[in-house]
Amino acid sequence: MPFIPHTEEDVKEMLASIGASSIEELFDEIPPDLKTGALTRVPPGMSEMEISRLMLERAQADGFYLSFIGAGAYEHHIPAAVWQITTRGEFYSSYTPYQAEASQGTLQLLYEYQTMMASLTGMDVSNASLYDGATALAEAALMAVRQHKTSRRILVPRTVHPAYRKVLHAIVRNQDIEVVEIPFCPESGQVLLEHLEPFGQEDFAALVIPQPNFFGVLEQVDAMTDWAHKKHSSVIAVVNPMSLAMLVPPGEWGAQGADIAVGEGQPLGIPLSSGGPYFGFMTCKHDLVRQMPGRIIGRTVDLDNKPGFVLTLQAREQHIRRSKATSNICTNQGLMVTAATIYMSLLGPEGLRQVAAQSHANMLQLTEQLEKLPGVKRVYSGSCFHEVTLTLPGPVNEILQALKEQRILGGLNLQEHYPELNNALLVCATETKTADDLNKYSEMLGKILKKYG
Amino acid sequence: MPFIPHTEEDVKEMLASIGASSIEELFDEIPPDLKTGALTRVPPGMSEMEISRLMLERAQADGFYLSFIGAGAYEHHIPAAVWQITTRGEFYSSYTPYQAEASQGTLQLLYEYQTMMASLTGMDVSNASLYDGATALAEAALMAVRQHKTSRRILVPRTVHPAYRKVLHAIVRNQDIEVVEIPFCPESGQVLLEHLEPFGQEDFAALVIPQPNFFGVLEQVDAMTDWAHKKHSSVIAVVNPMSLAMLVPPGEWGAQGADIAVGEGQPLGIPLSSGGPYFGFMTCKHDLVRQMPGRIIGRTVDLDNKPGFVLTLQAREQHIRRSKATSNICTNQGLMVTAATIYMSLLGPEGLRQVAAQSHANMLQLTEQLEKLPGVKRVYSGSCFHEVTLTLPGPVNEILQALKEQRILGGLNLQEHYPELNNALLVCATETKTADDLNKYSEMLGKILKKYG
Amino acid sequence: MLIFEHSRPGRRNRSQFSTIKAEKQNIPQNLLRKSPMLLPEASEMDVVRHYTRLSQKNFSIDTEFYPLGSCTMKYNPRACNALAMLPQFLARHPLAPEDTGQGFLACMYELQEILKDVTGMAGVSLTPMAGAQGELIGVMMIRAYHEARGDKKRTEIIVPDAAHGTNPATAVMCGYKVVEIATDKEGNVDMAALKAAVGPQTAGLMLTNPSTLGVFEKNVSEMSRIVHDAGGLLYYDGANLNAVLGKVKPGDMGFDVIHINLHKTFSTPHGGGGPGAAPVGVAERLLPYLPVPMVAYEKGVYRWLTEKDVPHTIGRLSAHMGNAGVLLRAYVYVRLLGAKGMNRVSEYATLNANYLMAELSKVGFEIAFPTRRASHEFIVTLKEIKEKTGVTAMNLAKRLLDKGYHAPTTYFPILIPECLLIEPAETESKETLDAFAAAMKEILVEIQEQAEMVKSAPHDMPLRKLDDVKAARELDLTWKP
Amino acid sequence: MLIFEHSRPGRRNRSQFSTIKAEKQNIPQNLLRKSPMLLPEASEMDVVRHYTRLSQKNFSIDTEFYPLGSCTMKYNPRACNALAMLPQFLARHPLAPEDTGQGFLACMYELQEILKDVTGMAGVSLTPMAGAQGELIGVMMIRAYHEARGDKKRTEIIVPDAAHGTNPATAVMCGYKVVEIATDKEGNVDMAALKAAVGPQTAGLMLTNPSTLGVFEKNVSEMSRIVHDAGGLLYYDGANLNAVLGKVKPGDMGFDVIHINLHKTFSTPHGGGGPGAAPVGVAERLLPYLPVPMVAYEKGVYRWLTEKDVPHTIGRLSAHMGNAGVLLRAYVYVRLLGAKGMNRVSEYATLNANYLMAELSKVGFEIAFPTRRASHEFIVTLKEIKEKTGVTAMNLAKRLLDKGYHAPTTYFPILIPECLLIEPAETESKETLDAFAAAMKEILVEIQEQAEMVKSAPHDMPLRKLDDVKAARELDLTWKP
Ligand SMILES: Cc1ncc(COP(=O)(O)O)c(C=O)c1O
Ligand SMILES: Cc1ncc(COP(=O)(O)O)c(C=O)c1O
Repeated sequence: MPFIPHTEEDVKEMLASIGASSIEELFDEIPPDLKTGALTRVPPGMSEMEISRLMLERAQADGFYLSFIGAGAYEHHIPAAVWQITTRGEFYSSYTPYQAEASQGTLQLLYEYQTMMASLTGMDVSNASLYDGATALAEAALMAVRQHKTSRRILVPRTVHPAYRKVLHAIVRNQDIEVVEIPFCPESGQVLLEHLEPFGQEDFAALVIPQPNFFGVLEQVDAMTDWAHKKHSSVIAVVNPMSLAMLVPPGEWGAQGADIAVGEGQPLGIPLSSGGPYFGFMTCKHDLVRQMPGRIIGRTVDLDNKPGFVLTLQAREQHIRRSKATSNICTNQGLMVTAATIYMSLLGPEGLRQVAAQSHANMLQLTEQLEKLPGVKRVYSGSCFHEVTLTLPGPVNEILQALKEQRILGGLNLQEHYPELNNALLVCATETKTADDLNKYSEMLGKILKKYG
Repeated sequence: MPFIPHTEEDVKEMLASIGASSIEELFDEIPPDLKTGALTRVPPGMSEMEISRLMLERAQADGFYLSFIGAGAYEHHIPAAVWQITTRGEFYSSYTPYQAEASQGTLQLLYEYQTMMASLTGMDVSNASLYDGATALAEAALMAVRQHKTSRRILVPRTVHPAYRKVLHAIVRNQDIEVVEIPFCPESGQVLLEHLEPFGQEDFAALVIPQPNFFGVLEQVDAMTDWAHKKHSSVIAVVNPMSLAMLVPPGEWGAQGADIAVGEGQPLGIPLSSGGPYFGFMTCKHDLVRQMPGRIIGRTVDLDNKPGFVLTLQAREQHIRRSKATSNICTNQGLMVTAATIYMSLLGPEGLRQVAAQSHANMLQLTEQLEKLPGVKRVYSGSCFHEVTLTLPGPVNEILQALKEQRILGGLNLQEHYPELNNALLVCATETKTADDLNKYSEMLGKILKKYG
Repeated sequence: MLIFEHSRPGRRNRSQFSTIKAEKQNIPQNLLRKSPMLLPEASEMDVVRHYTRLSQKNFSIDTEFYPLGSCTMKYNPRACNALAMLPQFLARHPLAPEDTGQGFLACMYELQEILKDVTGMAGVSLTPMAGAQGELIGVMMIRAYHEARGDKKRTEIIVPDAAHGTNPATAVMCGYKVVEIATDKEGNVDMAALKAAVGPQTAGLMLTNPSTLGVFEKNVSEMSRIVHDAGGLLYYDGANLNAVLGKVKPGDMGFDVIHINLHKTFSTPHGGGGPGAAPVGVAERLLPYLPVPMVAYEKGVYRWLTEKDVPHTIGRLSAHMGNAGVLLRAYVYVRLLGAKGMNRVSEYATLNANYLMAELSKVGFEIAFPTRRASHEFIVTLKEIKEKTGVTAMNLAKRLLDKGYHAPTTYFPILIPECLLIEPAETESKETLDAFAAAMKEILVEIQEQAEMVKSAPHDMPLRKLDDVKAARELDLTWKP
Repeated sequence: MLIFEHSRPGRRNRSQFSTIKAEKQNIPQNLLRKSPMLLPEASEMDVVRHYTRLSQKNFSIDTEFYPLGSCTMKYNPRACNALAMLPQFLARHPLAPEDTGQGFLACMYELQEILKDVTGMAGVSLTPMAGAQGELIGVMMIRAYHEARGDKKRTEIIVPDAAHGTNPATAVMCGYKVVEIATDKEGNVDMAALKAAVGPQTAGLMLTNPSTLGVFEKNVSEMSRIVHDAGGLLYYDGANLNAVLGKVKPGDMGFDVIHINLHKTFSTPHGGGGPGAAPVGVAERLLPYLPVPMVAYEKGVYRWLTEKDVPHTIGRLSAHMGNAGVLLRAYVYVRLLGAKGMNRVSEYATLNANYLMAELSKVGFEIAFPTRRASHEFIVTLKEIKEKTGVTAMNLAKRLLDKGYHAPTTYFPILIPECLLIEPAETESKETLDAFAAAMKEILVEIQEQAEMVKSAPHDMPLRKLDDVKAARELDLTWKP
C-alpha cells in the first residue's frame, strides 16, 4: 500500500488495543446504506516508475515554445536556487505556522516578505499572500467598501485585466456591491480624467487603477489618484510587481498615494505552469491594516526577550472571528511567497531593476522591428512597460496559428475580450528574449504577413 | 562579480587592515616574469539566464532514446526522493567528515551504507566508496597482492568487462604486477575449470570472478572460488549489486566465499549521465580490513557515552601513512553513496528483489521475441541475468544505425572488444522496459532485418 | 538575523544580472521610480545560507510527526513534486493554445473524472484555489440556483457550531446570514435545533462530515431530508474526506455540492500556508452553475470549457484556471494510489486515529466523545486537568514541541474546552504513534509533578514562548533599516 | 536511530514496486540467493524523514562558514547543479553513440579548451575522478615518457615534506621511491636539499604551488631548471590553483603536467567526500601519453578520441569517461564566471586570506610564516599556546564548532606543530571573516580563563567529543540486528 506503513502484525495489535475485530468495524457508525463508496472509475494504482514515464511523455508532447504571450502571466528567468530551497522539506511539507516556536523559519521569511512587498509598492504594511492577483483585487474592493461605509460602488476601468474584472464581479456581486466600468481613450489606451468625471457625480468607495494596464500602457496614475481622493474615495492600485523596479510605486501616486496595492506575484520567481499556483499580494496604508484579509506576521519577543515572529492580528481572521472575519481566506499561497522572497533576495534592488529595464528595452526593440512590417502598427500612443498592443494586417488567429507552426506563440488575440478591437494582438517581451529571439519573431511574422500584403 | 560578495568599501577596509595598497600587491611574492596569467581563451561570463538557455538547448538537442545498452551502466528507475534529498545543501556542500561532531549526518549515513553493502555482498566489512567499478577492481588486485606476499600475478578472465581490464592493467602495471587473461568457453560464454587449470600451475595472488560476466552470462562461481582457494589464492568478485538481490552473494561462493567483492554502484540509484559520477564499492572479509583502501566509518561513543560515528582506521590512509598508505585515494564518491543509501532504503529487500526479477524477466522476454526473428540467435548457452549476447544476420553497426533512426539504441556492438565475435550484439533490458518497449524493439528490428533476410 | 542584515550597499549578485545593458528606454520621467527598494543586497551564497538555515527552524512532515487535527498532515510523496515540476509543465503559459498543452489537459480531465467518482457527484470544476474558495464557490452556486428559480427570500445559511471558521465567513461573503445550530452530547448536530432553524428562509446547510469533532454525523440522511424538504441545499465541507475516502460518497448522502481539499486528502503539500486546491463537485441540478474553466474531451482532443459552454456559470474565480501545479501533484498522487490505495487511505487513517485514541485514553487522557468511534481524528480535552493544575491545552501543546512532536490543533472546535484535536493520518506508523503516546504520558506525569515547568514550555526549542499580546499591541510588521 | 531501527518485517514501500509480477525466471537453483539482505523495510516517509533529519546534523557550505585549508570550500552555485541534472543529460548512456550526445560533448570539448588556457598546457584530458587520480595519471605519464625514451634508471620522485599525503602515496602506486625534501624557515623548499636529492635517478618532482604552507614557492623557476637539467619532469599539484587562477599559468612556470581539482577551484560540490574531478594538463612532450577518452572537434562534429587516436596513451583510468556530471557542473561554473570572473577568484581568495591572517594576528594568534604573504590560505600555530596551557589545535577546532564555524584543517601540513590551515575562499564576505575573527578572539580569552572548558569542547553540539581510539580498537563497522 503506497505510503501506508502498517504491517499485518501492526494492524492486529492496533485492533486489539482498540477492541475491534477488523478495520471495517471502525466504520460501524456510518449507516450501512451510505456505504456505497467503492471507486469504480479510478484506475488501478501505478508504480512511481510507471507514472513517471507517463508524465514525462505528456510533458514532452507539450514541449517548449518561444512565447510572446504576457497578459497577466510573465516568463522571467528564475534562479536555480529559488526552487531548490523552496522545495526543501522543511518549507514544502510544513503547515501554516500556528505553533510559532516550531515555525520560525516560515514566520521570519514571511516577515521579510512583508517588508520587501511594502517597500516595493511604497506602502506601510503587507499581508502574507492571497490566492492570486484577481482575487486580491476583489478582496481590496471589499476592504474599500468596509472602509467607506456609505458607498458600495467600485469604479473599474476597462483597461483592467478582463479576467480580474470577471473575478471581481463574481465575488463582490453577492454583497450588493456595484462594479462600474470606466471607458478609456481609444487613442492613448489610457483612462483620462474626462472618462472618470461622469462617474464621479455619485459617491463611490474606490477607484481601481491598473499600472501598467492590460494593454501594456502606463496610466496617468497621479491624476487619477488625486481625482479619487478628492472625492473621498479610496484608490486601489493593481500593479505588476516587476514593473515597480522602474515605475513610481503606488504609495507615491499623486499627493497621498494609493490606499491599497494589489497584484499578481507570479513575475517574482513563480513559474508560468499553466496558470498556477501563483500568489496575490496586498499592501496598504497603516490605517487599513485591521481591514486586511489574510495572514499577517508580526515581530515580538519570547520569554527571554529574544526576538521572534508570530501570526498576529488573528482577530481579523475566520478561525477567530468566524462570520465577522475580514475574509474567509484560510490556506493561502505560502510556498509561492517563499519562492518570491528568495527570488527578490537573490536579485536585490539592482537585479530587479535590470530585469525590468531589459524587459522594457526588449519590448521597445521588438515593437520597432515589428512596426517595420507592412500593416503592423501600435494601437495606442501611451508609453508601455513590457507589453504592447499591435494591429495586424490580417486575422489574428490565423496568423498566430502560422506562427505556432514555427513554435512561436505570438501573443494574445484581444478581440475576444474587446470586441471593438479588430485584428489586435497583445505582445510581450521580457528579459528572457535575446536579440535572436526578437529577430526570429519579426522575420517569421514578416514571412507570414506577405500573404496579407 | 559572480559569487564574490565584496563591496568597494570592503576591499578598502581589508587592504587597510593588511597594509597593502591594492589587491595586486598581495601577489608581490610571485616573480613578475611568471605572471602571465591573463586568460585569453576563456569566453566572457554569462548570466545564469544565458547559460541556462544554452544548456537547455544542448540537452534538448541530445534528447531521449529508448535504450537497450547495458555493458556496465544500467538504466533503472530512480525514486524521486533519492536526489531531492541527496542534493540538500547539507549533503551536497559538505566536506569529507573530518570533524566528526559536525558531520554526524554524513557519517551515520555512510555507516548505514557500509552495513547495506556488506549484507548485499555477503561480506563482513565495506569501505565508503572508491571512484568506480573499474578502479575498485584495480584496488582489489593491489590488496590481494599485498596480502599474498609472494605472488604478483592476477588471473583475470576475458569475460570481465573490457574497460575494467584496461583500467586494471593501467593501474597495476607500474607495480610490476602481472595480469594474466583467462580464456572462456565459446559455447557457454563462461570460464570453465578446464580454462583455469593451465594457469594454476604457477602461484597467483588472486582470481577475479565476474558475476554476471560481460556477456550477461552467469559464471560457475562456486567451482571457480573453490579452485582458487585450493591454490591458496584470493578470490576477487566483480559483481553487479542489483543482481545480488537474486544471486548468491560473493560471501557465499564456494566453501569459503570470495575474499573481496567489488563492483560498480551505479545501478543503485545513480543516473547514467554519460558515464559518471558513479561509485565503486568494495567489501571484504574481516581479516582484510586493514588492507582496504578508502574511507571507513566506525561506530563509537562520545564523552557522555552517547553513540556516534567517526572516520576510523585512518592509519591506512594517505593523509596519515603517506607513502605507506594502502592507496592514494582521498576524495571519493560520497554523494553517490548518499544517493545509493537512500535508494536502497526506499526499495528495501523486497523492492530490490523485484527490480532484479523484473529486469531478468524482461531480458528473457526480449530474448524470446528477438530469437523469433530470422537469423537472430543467442550466442551463449549460460544463463543470463538482465543482459544477453545475440548474433544478428547482418553488420551490427549498420543495424544499430537503422534502429537509432527510430530512436532506439539497440545495444552494444561486441566486435570492437572481441574481434572474434562477428555480428554480436550485447542487449540489456531492465525493469524500465514495458511490454510495449520490448515489442517496439522486436518489431523494428524485424523490419530492419528484412533487408538481410 | 534578517536577510536585510546580510545586505551591504553595492553588493551585487552578478550571475543574475544581464550581460547586456538595456539601451532603449521610453518611460515618462514622472512615472520613473525614484525611491529605493528595500530589498537585500546579498551574495547568492548568503541568500542560500540564510534561507537554508531558516528552513531548519521549521517543523515539517519531512522531519516530525504532525498530528494537527483537521489539517490531514500526511506524507507528500516526492514523486508528485518532481513530476509536477517537469520543465515543460512549468514553462507552459496559461493562455497558450490548447493544442500546445494536450498532455497537461489530459491530466486535468482525468482528475476531474476521478473526483466525480470519489465524490459521487455529477460534475467537477478544478478552479478553487483552497478550501475556503471552494466553499465560496459552492455557496455561490447555491445562491445562483435559488436566484435562477426566482426564489429570492432565502437569506440564511445554517452552520453547526462545530464548523470550521471558513464556513460562517464564507456564507457572509456570499451575502447570507449565518444561523448557528448546536451540537448534542454525542457530538452530532442537535436535530431539534436544526428543525427549529430550517424554514423557507433557508438557502442551505453547510456540513462537515465526519465533523470537526472527529465523529460521523449519524443523522446525515435525516438532516438532508429536512433541509431539502424546506427547499434548501446541502453543502459538504470535504476537508475531512480522508476519513471516508472510498467508503462513503457525499453525493450518495444527498449533498448537492462539495469541495475537496486536495492539500489534505490528496496530499499536496501545505507549503507553510498553501497553496492548496479545492475542486468543487455538484449534483445534477447545480451543473449549470459550475465555475469555468473546466476541461472537456471531445473527439480525442482536450479543450477548455468557458462561459460560452456554460452560460449560467457563476463565472471565474481565478485569473486563469486555478492552482494547476497543485492539481498536477494531486493527479500523480491518485494515480500512484489507484482505486484500492484510495480505499485504504480512509481505513488506515481511521485505524490510526482509533488506536491513538485508545492508547491516550489508557494513558489517562480524557476523550471528548468516549462513546464514539473516532473518524480520522478525535478530541482530547484538558478541562479537568486545567481545573486541577492550571495547565492548559496550549501548555501541553508547547511541551510536545520540546519532545519533538508538532502540537495537535488546539482550541478548535471552540465548543470543546481546552481541546486538542488529534489527527495522526494514515502515513504514520504504529511505532510513531506509540512514541507519541509515550511522550503524552510523560507530560501527564510532568503535569502532576512539575506543573510550572509545563506551563512555561517550550524549553528545548531555539525560542521560548512568544509574546502574542505584544505582537498585536505594538505592531511590528516590517523591518525598518 | 539508524535506518534499520525504522524497519519492520513485512513493511513495504509499494510505489517502488512493480505492478506486474515478473513471470519468467531462468536462473539455476544453485545460483539463487537464499540469505536475506539487511536492507531496511521502511515507508517512503520514514526514509525521507530519516535522511532529512540526518542531513541537518551536518555542517556544510550552505549552512556554515567552512575555512578548511587546502580544501577550497567555496559556494557551489545552485545553477551548476540544476543544469548538470537536466533530464536528458542524466538519461544519456555512456556508450550511446556520439551523435546522440553532441550537446553534452560540446560542453566537454569547450571545458578541455578552457582548461588548456587556464593551465597554460598543450593538452588536457578530463578523465581523472579526483585529485589523487589526477596525480596517479600524471606520474604515470612521467613514467611513460621516461620509458618511451628507454630511460629506465629513473626510480625516484622528489616530494617536499609539506606535500599533501596523496603525493607520496601516488608516487609509490606508480612504482617509484619517494624522496622527501625539507622546507626552509620561510616556507620555501630548501634548495640545498633539492639539489642534493636530484640526480639521474630522478623521474620527477611533485610540487604544490602555492604550497600547502600557504605561500608561493619563490624559487619555482630555479627548481624547474634544476629538475629539468637532471632529466626529471615537473608535476604541479593543482589543488591550490584557486590562489593563482588567471595570474600564473603552471605551464609558464615550466611544469610538464598538472592536475586541477575542479571540486576546489571550479566549485563543484564536495558532497561529503566526493565525487570530484581532476583533469590533467600536459606540456607538449607528454601529449602522446594523455589518458583516453578525450573529445575532439572535427568538421563540426564532436567525437571521442580513443586508443586508436592516441596510440601511446597510458590508457583508461575509468570504466567510461570519468565524472561527467561533475565536469558539467564545472563547465557551467566557468561559463558563469568568464575570463574576468576567473581572474577575480584568485584576487579575492587572496584578499580574504591575507585579511583574515592580519586580523588573527592582531587578535594575538601566532602566524606560522608572518613575513610572507598568504596565498589563498595561511597557517596559525598553537605551539606556544599548547606549551603554556595544554590547549591543542584540535581543542580549538572543536570549540569553533560550538560557535557555529567549521574548523580549519588541523595538523596538516605535518611539519608545523599544532597548526590550523585556514582558507576562507573568495565567496565569503568581510562580515563573515570579521565574525570568525571575533569568535577566534573569544576562544583565545577562553583559553586563558577556562582552558579546561576549551579542552573538553565541543559543548553545544548534539554530541560531545567522540572517542576515536575506541572506534579503531573495537571495530564496529556495520550494524548487526
Ligand atoms: C473543516 C475545514 N473546513 C474548511 C477548511 C478551509 O480550507 P482551506 O484552508 O483550504 O481554505 C479547513 C482548513 O483548515 C478545514 O479544516
Ligand atoms: C594539496 C592537495 N593535493 C592533492 C589533494 C588530493 O585531491 P583529491 O582529494 O581530489 O584526491 C588534495 C585534497 O585534499 C590537496 O589538498
